[in-house]
Amino acid sequence: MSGTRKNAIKSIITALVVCLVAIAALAATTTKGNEGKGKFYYKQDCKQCHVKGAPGGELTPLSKTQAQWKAFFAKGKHPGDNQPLLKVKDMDEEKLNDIYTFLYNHAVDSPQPETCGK
Amino acid sequence: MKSIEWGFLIVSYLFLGGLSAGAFFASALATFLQHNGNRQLERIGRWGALLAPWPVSIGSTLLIFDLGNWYRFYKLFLHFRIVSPMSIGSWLLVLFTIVSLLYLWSWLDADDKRGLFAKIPRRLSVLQRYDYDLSPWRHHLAAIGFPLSICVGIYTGVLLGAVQSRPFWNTNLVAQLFLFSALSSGCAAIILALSLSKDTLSAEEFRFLYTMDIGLLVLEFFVVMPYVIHGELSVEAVKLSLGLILGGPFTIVFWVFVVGLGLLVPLTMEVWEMLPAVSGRGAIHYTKRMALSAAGLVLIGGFLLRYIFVFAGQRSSFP
Amino acid sequence: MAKASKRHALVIDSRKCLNCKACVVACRAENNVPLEFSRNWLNVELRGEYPRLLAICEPEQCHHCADPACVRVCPTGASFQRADGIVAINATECVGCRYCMIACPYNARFFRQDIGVVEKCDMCRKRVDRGEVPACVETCPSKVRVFGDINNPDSQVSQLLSRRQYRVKKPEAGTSPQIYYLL
Amino acid sequence: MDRRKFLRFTAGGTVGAAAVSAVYMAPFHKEPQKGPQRVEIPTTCEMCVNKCSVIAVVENGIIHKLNPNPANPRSRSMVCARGNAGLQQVYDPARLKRPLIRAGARGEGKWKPATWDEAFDFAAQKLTAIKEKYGPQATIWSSTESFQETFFKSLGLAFGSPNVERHPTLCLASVNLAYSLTFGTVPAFDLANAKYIIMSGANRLESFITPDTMDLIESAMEKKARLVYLDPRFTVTASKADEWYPIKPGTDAAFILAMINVITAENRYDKEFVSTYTVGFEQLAEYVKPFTPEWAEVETEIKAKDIVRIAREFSDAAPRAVYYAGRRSSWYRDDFQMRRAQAILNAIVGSWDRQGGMVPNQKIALGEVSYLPWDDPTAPRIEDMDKNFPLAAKGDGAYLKMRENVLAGVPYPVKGWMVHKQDPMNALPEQAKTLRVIDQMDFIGVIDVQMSDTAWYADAIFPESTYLERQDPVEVLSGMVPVVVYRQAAIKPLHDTKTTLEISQGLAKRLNLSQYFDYTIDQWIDAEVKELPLEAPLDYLKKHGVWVPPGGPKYGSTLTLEHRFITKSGKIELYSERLQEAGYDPLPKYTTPLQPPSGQYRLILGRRAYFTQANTTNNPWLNQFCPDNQLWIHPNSARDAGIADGELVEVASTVGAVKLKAHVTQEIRPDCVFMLHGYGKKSKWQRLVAGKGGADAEILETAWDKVSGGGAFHETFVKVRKA
Repeated sequence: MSGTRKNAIKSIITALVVCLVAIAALAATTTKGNEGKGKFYYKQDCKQCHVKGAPGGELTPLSKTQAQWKAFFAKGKHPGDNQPLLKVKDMDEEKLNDIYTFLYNHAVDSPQPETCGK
Repeated sequence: MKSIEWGFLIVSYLFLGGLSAGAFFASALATFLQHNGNRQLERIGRWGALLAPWPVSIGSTLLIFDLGNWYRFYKLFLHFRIVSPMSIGSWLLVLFTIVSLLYLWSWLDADDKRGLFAKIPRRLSVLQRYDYDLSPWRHHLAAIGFPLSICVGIYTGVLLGAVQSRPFWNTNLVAQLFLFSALSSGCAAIILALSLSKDTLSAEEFRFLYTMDIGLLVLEFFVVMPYVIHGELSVEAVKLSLGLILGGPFTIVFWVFVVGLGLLVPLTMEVWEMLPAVSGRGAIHYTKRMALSAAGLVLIGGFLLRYIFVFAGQRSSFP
Repeated sequence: MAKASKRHALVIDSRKCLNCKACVVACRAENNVPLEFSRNWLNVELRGEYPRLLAICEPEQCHHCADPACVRVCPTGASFQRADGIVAINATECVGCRYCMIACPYNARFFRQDIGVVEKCDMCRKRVDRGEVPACVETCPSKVRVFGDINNPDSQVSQLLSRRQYRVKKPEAGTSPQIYYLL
Repeated sequence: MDRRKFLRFTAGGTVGAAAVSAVYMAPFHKEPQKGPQRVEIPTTCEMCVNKCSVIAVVENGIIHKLNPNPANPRSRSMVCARGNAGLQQVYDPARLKRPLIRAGARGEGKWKPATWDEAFDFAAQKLTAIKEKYGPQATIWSSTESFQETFFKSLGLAFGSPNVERHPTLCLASVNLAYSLTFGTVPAFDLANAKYIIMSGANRLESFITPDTMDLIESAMEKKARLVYLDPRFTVTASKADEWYPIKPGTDAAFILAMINVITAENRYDKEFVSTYTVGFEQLAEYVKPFTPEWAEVETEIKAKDIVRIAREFSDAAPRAVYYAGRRSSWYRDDFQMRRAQAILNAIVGSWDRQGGMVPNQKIALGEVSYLPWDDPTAPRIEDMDKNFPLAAKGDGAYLKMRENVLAGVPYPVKGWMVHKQDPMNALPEQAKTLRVIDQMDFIGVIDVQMSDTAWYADAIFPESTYLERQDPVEVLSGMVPVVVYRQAAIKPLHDTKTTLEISQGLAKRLNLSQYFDYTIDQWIDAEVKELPLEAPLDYLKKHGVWVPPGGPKYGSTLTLEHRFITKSGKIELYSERLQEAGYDPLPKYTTPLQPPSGQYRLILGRRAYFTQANTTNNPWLNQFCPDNQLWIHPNSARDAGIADGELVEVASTVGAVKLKAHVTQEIRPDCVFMLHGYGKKSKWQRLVAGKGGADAEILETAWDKVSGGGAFHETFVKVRKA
């Protein structure tokens, strides 16, 4: 009987994990964040390591395609040191999602047409 | 930006200036012809002298008020520009006016002057001391004024003729035309005056004035004709400008009123009156009415001539 | 002050004129020209029949003649010609007789009732004395007008006149105008 | 009006006195005792959207003249008629001089002068009421392109409205979208070096004086570039062109497709370029087969042999050959298709990123003040871009669809309208509808320098300082040669006016949005310029008015295998999957335009560079060139309609009628009529054009381009009869 319980707990945990992952992934992939805020947080928390010559190397929305940004945030880790993006400064899910939205919407293959003026 | 800048003030001024010149011219001529006590033409000399100063003075005043800044007219006499007809003209006018005034003074006899001075209020009695008698100088003044009068007469034409950008004007004939017209209008003025005076023209006066006026009108006619004919044979611009009086807006005024009523009609009238004197048979057909109308027509013609030249001229230009 | 050796002139390439009126407004501003007048203007002409049409637009202003009739006839010397060829008016000397307007073959002058004097293009002499070019020349988008010293063989105007055919307007008026229209 | 005279009325102090004497003493011509104290201030023009650099010459505190600033390689040493007339905007006695609050009925023209506090409080209270009753989305924020537009937009967004409506859909939305979808960007056209230039109605020598105008006249006249011009009107551009074709209106796409047909059929396209940098050529080649020159001749009324010749000459001249995009492209219901066809034609001959061809714009990165971002609006845009115009620029909105939905009240009611330097009354067709929108508003606030027709119907008016009286954020003019331009005040404000930032902050304070505007104009500018590679950037700009980065035009930066175009495929998209996915035609679709029924004419619009849209027709220095607008009509049409030149005629469409004088001229197709924009104003303060001539806005019918949402202003047929 203990075995069955263990299994049950195991399965529940796996289920939970799966759910969490799914939720995280969902959070990461949905584009309904706040673009404006995303730009703000990006400049606040990401930029100084991600300009020309800085350790992170230059990184702008145009650095990747929408698919690449999607994958990047789904993975949720800095390449190389594998530091989770959520660990950067006072990052949280919402901020991260805003940043993702900003980068995704302005990706190199984003359908944002040019307009006249700012 | 083309506009008519010179209007009736200028027309009148040109006319009046010429009138004075003509009056003086006739008067001076009459004076010269006086010798050894012969006084047959004295009235012409006197009347001419009396008339001469006033039209030109009025004309000059009009001229001043035609200026954009009338109060700056004095600047005209701060400069003398030999190349500017107007500059020469303004000096000429001043000289002529002064001489003609002195000349007039020289014609006043004692009682005329007494009458004048009597009118002066006592306060200004100081003026009495200017009661000089210039009559001895009469001939000299006439001699000085004579060329001046011719200059004034011709100047009014030169003023326009010297403008090369207005083909309608730009020929020496305009100067001559204006001169003859001026002198004849002066002549006509005197005829008018004498005819209106209580005892009308004497035979000598008539002979003198009519000979002169007929001569001038004939000359005038023989300037108008070449002006038109030569113009028609001239360059495009002149031809075009003549269009203004040949089938243009000024045609009727020019041919009917200037050439016709202002020149040929009075000419024939005067010739007709004169005829007996020429043939030496019979008495001259002088009638007051005739003289008045002939003279009047000459004056009107003279005025309209200037009207046409001032207005048509400004309209004409190179195509 | 300009040197005696200088001879300012305008060379105009009307083909490039867009009838955009920049020169007219620039002049109005620079010289405070009242709305009812203009020191420079554009002669516009349309020829032909749809669809075969030809439009001609040609800027004009005072031609700053080498032998200016306006200067000659001026009784007070208010109209004068500078050593560098610019024909201008000294407003304080002008009595407003308008003889110059009558003498100008190009009708380039106008009479200002309000101040009783005659005015016209003076090639922005104040600017020229500062070493600038006239306002109409400077402002032109297609650079229709070229301003310079025709006595200087290296100047752009001399270059143009030596390379291109040109005409002047109403030479028969005998004032030897100094606006050269390239053909 | 004469500035000196102006000062007799307004300015005071010694300056005024000096100037006044200039007038009163004029008859005596006392020359100024000493030369006036003279300063030159480099700044930036705002008479149109072109941002030319000018130098304000200020004498004794009065702006004497605006000279060109040759330091700017874009505007060079050029100031157009408008630029020169800028003075009149400043010294216009009928300017907006203090805040106004409506006293009478809307449009009655009764105003109560107010203090800024009163005006702000009044507006804030109205807007708050609307927000509480209907939500923030119940407000429209109409802005137009200007250096301070960003502050106004921020206010609208911070307020929580999704409906910031910008001008492009009244202007060039279809061009922008077409080129963006093809090249991932909207390029510049290297007219200075082009050898063969084709223009469809882009009247660059008449309607708008820009660097392109200068380059075009230079290449056409001096460098002998060939200019082929298509336009139903004989414009100035037509008069300078080597070939002018009065093409049948709305058939330009047929002409272009036929050119592509010839070029592909005769293998005249740039094979190497096409294979390396583009996708979808095969589909294109297949697609254009039916569009033969003979077919196009019927559509366009341009002879097939001419089309063939032009296509050949064009491809021979490539890459120094361009089909010029043009500026205002709000013409037809399928305008986008024609612009796409142009882009594709230019692409297949390889006129991309090469001298004399199209060249991607260089940009200059500016810094930004970091301000607190606001929450996204909870409601969608009223015109629901995702549904109606999925590919269009979302931030711009789609003006005409917006107006339809506002009138219909779907998906939600709109009760407030804030307008920044826009004049929807004239900018939008079918003025009657705009008036209905105005009627249903609880509040209308307008920021402007003059009493526009829209201001005339407003409840509160916030007078903006003119461009010569204020300091603006710096702007980057991206282009082949990008520059940074700066606008500084030439004089202090003459009247009780404010800048748009001050106005936005004033309103924000009362709307409890101050936290989003906690910066000054100086901080803003400092942040912008600090990234420029200059010692003291701002001092430099104050001194020169413009900064030009070293190194002129660059060609070929995108012609590398690594380069990825900002498109779905990463290449130049002749065939666009993105369009297909969005349910549009992946290749430009041609639709034969409707023709006016007999007795009617197609109303076509155009601009004259004295006038910026409807804005400067009341400027006395410009108005004198065209005191009233007239109806251009061909002599034959005039005969049919029984109209003589100069006669007053009534021009009627299905939505309205206007009266104006007829201008019978050879310069237009017999099936078209034309009138200038910006006349027949309602605003009595627009003295020179109030009720003078006719307002095209009153008779234009509402129509828009399906893809870009841009207005279609050449789709109206009108009846013309003697009035």
